[in-house]
Amino acid sequence: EDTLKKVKDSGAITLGVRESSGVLSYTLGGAKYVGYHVAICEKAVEDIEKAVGRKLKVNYQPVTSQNRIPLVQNGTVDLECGSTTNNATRQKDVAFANTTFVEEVRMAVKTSSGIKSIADLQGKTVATTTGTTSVQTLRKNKRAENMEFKEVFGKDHSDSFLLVDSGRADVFVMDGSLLAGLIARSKNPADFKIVGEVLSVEPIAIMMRKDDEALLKLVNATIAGMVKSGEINALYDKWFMQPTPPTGAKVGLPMSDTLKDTLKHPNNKPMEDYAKK
Amino acid sequence: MIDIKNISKWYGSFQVLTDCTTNVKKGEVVVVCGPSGSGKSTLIKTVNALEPFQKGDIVVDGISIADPKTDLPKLRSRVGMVFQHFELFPHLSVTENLTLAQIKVLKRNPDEAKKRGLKMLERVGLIAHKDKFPGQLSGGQQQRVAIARALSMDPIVMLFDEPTSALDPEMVGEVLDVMVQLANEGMTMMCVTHEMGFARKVSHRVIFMDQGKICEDCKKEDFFGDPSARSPRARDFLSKILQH
Amino acid sequence: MIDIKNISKWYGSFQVLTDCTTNVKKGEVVVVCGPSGSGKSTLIKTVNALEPFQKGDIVVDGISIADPKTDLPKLRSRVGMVFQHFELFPHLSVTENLTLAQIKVLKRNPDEAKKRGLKMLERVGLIAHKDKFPGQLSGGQQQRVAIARALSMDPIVMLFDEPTSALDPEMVGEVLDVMVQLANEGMTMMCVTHEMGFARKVSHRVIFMDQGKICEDCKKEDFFGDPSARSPRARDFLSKILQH
Amino acid sequence: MATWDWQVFCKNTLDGEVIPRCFGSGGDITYLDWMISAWGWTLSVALLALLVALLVGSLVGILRTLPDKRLVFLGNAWTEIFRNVPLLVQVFLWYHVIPSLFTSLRSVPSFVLVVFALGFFTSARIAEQVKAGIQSLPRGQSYAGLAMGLTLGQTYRHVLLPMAFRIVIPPLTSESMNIIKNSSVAFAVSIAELTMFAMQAQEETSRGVEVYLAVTALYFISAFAINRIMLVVEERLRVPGMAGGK
Amino acid sequence: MLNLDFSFLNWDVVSGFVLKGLVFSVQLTLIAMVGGIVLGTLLALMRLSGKKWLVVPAAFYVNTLRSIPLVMVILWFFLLIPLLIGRPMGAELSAIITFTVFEAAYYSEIMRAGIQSVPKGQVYAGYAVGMTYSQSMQLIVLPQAFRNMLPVLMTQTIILFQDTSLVYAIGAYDLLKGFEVAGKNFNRPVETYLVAAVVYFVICFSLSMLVRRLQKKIAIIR
Ligand SMILES: Nc1ncnc2c1ncn2[C@@H]1O[C@H](COP(=O)(O)OP(=O)(O)OP(=O)(O)O)[C@@H](O)[C@H]1O
Ligand SMILES: Nc1ncnc2c1ncn2[C@@H]1O[C@H](COP(=O)(O)OP(=O)(O)OP(=O)(O)O)[C@@H](O)[C@H]1O
Ligand SMILES: [Mg+2]
Ligand SMILES: [Mg+2]
Repeated sequence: EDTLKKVKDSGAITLGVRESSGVLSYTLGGAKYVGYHVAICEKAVEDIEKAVGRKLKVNYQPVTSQNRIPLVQNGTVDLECGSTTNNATRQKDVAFANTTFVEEVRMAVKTSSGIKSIADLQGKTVATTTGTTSVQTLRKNKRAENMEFKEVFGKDHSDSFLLVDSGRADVFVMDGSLLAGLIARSKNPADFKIVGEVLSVEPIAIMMRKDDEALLKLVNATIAGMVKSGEINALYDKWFMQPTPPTGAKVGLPMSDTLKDTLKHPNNKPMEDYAKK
Repeated sequence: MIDIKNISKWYGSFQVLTDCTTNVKKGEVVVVCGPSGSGKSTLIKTVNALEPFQKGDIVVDGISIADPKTDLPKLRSRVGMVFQHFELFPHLSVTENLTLAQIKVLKRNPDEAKKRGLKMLERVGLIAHKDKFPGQLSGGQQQRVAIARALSMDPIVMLFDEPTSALDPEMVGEVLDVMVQLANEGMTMMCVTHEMGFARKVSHRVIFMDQGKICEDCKKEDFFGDPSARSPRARDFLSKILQH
Repeated sequence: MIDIKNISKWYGSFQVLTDCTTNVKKGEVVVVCGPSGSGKSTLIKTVNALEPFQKGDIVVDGISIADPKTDLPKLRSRVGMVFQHFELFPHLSVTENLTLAQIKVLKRNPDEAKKRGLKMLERVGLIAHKDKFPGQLSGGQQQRVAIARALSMDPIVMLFDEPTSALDPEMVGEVLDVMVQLANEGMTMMCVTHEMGFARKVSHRVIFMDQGKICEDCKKEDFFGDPSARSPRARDFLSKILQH
Repeated sequence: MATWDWQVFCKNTLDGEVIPRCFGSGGDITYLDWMISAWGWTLSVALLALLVALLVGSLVGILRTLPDKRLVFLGNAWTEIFRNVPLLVQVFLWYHVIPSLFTSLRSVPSFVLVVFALGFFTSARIAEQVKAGIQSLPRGQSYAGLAMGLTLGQTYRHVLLPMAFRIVIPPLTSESMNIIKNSSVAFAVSIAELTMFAMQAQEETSRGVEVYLAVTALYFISAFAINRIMLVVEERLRVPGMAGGK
Repeated sequence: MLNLDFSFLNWDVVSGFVLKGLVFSVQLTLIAMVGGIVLGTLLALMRLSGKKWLVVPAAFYVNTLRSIPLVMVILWFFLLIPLLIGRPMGAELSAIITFTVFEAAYYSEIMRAGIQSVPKGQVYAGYAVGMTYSQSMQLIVLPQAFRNMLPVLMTQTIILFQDTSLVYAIGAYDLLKGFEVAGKNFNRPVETYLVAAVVYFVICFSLSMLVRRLQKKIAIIR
């Protein structure tokens, strides 16, 4: 699979983006897609243009958790710039660039609830979103901690958040950045907070077709360049610390130590390797 | 037995019956005829309150239909009615058709109802078909079952709305035979029909309707007597219907 | 004109027509009668190949229907047919009903077709209704339009399948009048009908069918003459149909 | 598609290890176990909702044929409201919006909620068919019932409805098959039915094709079974002497 | 209790998020309706042809598609068409093809009932004046079947319009998705769903009113 050649011949490249993946990748309406990961991909596209020696038309293809892998495999999407967790099973089907973000799965609770950690969950109702790895994480933790709590599954993240907001659930277990984004945009951000230990750590990376060494190398080089120039820190600051469109809400999630470490030592290790640490 | 007093009826702004007055005495056979759309069916349906009317009153066996306190289902159960398209209940066997209302309305016990029903079925000559369904019978047979169904309720009067006009010509006879027999036994009957032979043979009076009005209401002998004594509309109608 | 030779037809294992043979000469009017289900409609539909048959042959104006090379649509366009339920096209106006087949089948140009159609409509006395839809006409009027539709194709023969049996009695006359007029003008006609008055007045021959067989096929005079010369079935049928 | 990997169904949902007999034991469950229980949820939601839909739909359908104008209006309003808003939106409103207006509804289990939401949605369509079925009967039938002295209620019960229901069995079959398929909205309110299983299992195992194929097959089997059952019902209820089929 | 805040729903948001979805939903509905009715009519004619080699495939097609949830069909087409034609296809195009093919199965059942509702005598009458099979179908039977079935066809189209929301499965962007995305990105799901319910109701209800009006106009006078 030679994506560079394909891109050169067609004069266009397709980025897979998400409608609503926190500040990693989301839409402003119309055909406008923005976010931390989208920005990194756009940077990579600039480098690809240099490599193939022509201007490229950039298409944005919204993807969902269900279709992103098939879309990458069948060639609809060249670079997936959503919020895909790099794990071992997926590595059998697709390739991942070096990790550019590290999700820490945590819990969002109502400030008034008094819940501080996993240990407080006995007898509570825990919400998470269908079709995410958090469901599995939760299942494993439940088994490990030998606890009894009720699980409810939202159709999507805003549904799950609504479950907590309306009192149907006590906590929402999900990727920290998504939780932070949801809280920031809610009507009363002060009513919610993110608490508890990190339930699992998930490396998030740009996804592309397998066995395309040239493209993988190019994208990794782009990332390395951004780390080196400090551009990546600026990007992080822009999306996670400053007001973001469309509402101007501030996510307010400082860079985690794991991410700092990962950027310092670029790698595309799957999630399983993080868990072992 | 039936006293129709100045009935008027409208569908929206369209007047279907205009000030109709007539009566049927006990034991009398009255034939109603007239062109299509003249209101014959509507008139006969008002007699057992299947069609409401806006003005006038009908008194059946001493009970006023217009009176809101009248128990209409009970009144209807005492008036037998036979329809142009038979209207047997297709999902019920012949026997069930005959017993349903006896059991549900007259509260007869099923055995009694069945006995009565089968007796009537025998009378119309169809006892052999008691376990069939209506769809398995010919039109003439269905209409005879319908008559038996009405009779099994022991009606004090029978209403017929063109009972033979949906039948194949060769089946008309078998139904008319049953009706003639009924008339001869002294049943009070009001029949909408175009069968002038039947009217000639058994009726006592003939009513001719046109455009919602009763134009003629006279003895059979007069109706079929001197044509010049009839209204032009009735003459025209009779000539058309007897022409071929 | 029409030569029916030993036709047999089955629906599955049920034989509807058994070895039927007869003919209709140019200018002849033949009436077909018989009890319901005897195969009259089936027989008349085989004549313009609306019903296929398994044995025998029919030759219409020298063309064999059984011959697989025969252009059936073309043959049918030369044979007019009138149905019991009129079968006007309800979504088309009267004029469109009259012109559709002329334009699509005979490839006449629309003006010519309209002229011809309206002429026929005038003939059946309905020119005033040319822009109405079938649903806005009475049954008798619809049937007359249906006759005009068939005539506007300039047929060499007309087939009628119980043209009056779905009509209110007062409308039967107007349709029969048109048919009588046609017969008097010398049109070749084959009519399934129970109107014995019509048969008496204009037919040349009467065919009586029972259970898929042609039981009687004789001159009108003979058919309505001495009853004792008729088969018992025909006698029985005639008595039933003429009884009331 | 790369290669098939049907072993995914034998994997433990906790650690992803393949369990030899494909069925988990001692609290461990495999994806196969999970899928079978999901199928059970799908069928429970669908069948209960069908029950609700048939009851409510028949009632509303009957209302719409009654002489009383107010009842007809009520029936029409019900039908229009429930059939003109997408099911998913209705489910969301039942789950999230209505309980915040009527707090007592908050304790209603989501299973019950989705059964009613799906039932009401389908009832609008069934009402439409029941109404059409009743109206397709000749007017003479109700006249005949009334003329024999049956009350309006008895006429419906013994004369009109038995025939009307026979007439509407074919469209009801379609609706019953639809309800199986539409039951997939239950995932939106946290019912672990087939669609939720499919979304979750493909996320966890990355074997989307196998998972979706299996789930599609189960939906197909369920809908097909309903179809067969309804055909048997239709056959059983067929009235001798009436035209078959339609 | 319900603390609603519709302030975020300004014209920019509507035009940015919702309008695009509306356009696609309408586009998809119209194309799938026309294509589905045409294809469905062909399938219905096949099933009624009485020729086994036409009946069996048509019946198989219709019964299979009617037994599978639309969302699964959407997914399968999206995954399988690229394998068949050897190149990827956009979600929108894939959705349009899928809906046309899928709805054809439903429209075909409606048209089949419609064709059967035309009395057999009408076909005979067509033949009797010399029309061929295709002429009598085109000029006599189908126009009547179509008019008789118009209300049911339109009800199915309203269902189709609502079902366009299932294209979420392949990432296409329809009306409901427009509302959902706006709801998510402003974290106002309750408000957006309420507005969505109203918008859908208004569209579908006016559509059914329109159909009733239209029906009166073109219904066959009986
Ligand atoms: N439900 C209705 N709404 C409006 N008009 C009606 C209704 N039922 C009957 N009519 C009209 O009332 C008039 C009388 O109808 P009715 O059925 O009583 O006539 P009829 O004399 O029995 O005719 P036929 O011989 O055709 O049975 C007709 O003009 C008919 O069109
Ligand atoms: N499509 C069919 N399949 C099976 N049997 C049929 C079919 N059409 C007609 N028949 C049978 O063929 C026989 C002859 O029918 P046909 O319609 O020709 O009778 P008919 O003499 O015209 O009767 P009627 O006076 O009732 O019109 C009847 O017994 C009928 O039941
Ligand atoms: Mg009448
Ligand atoms: Mg016949």
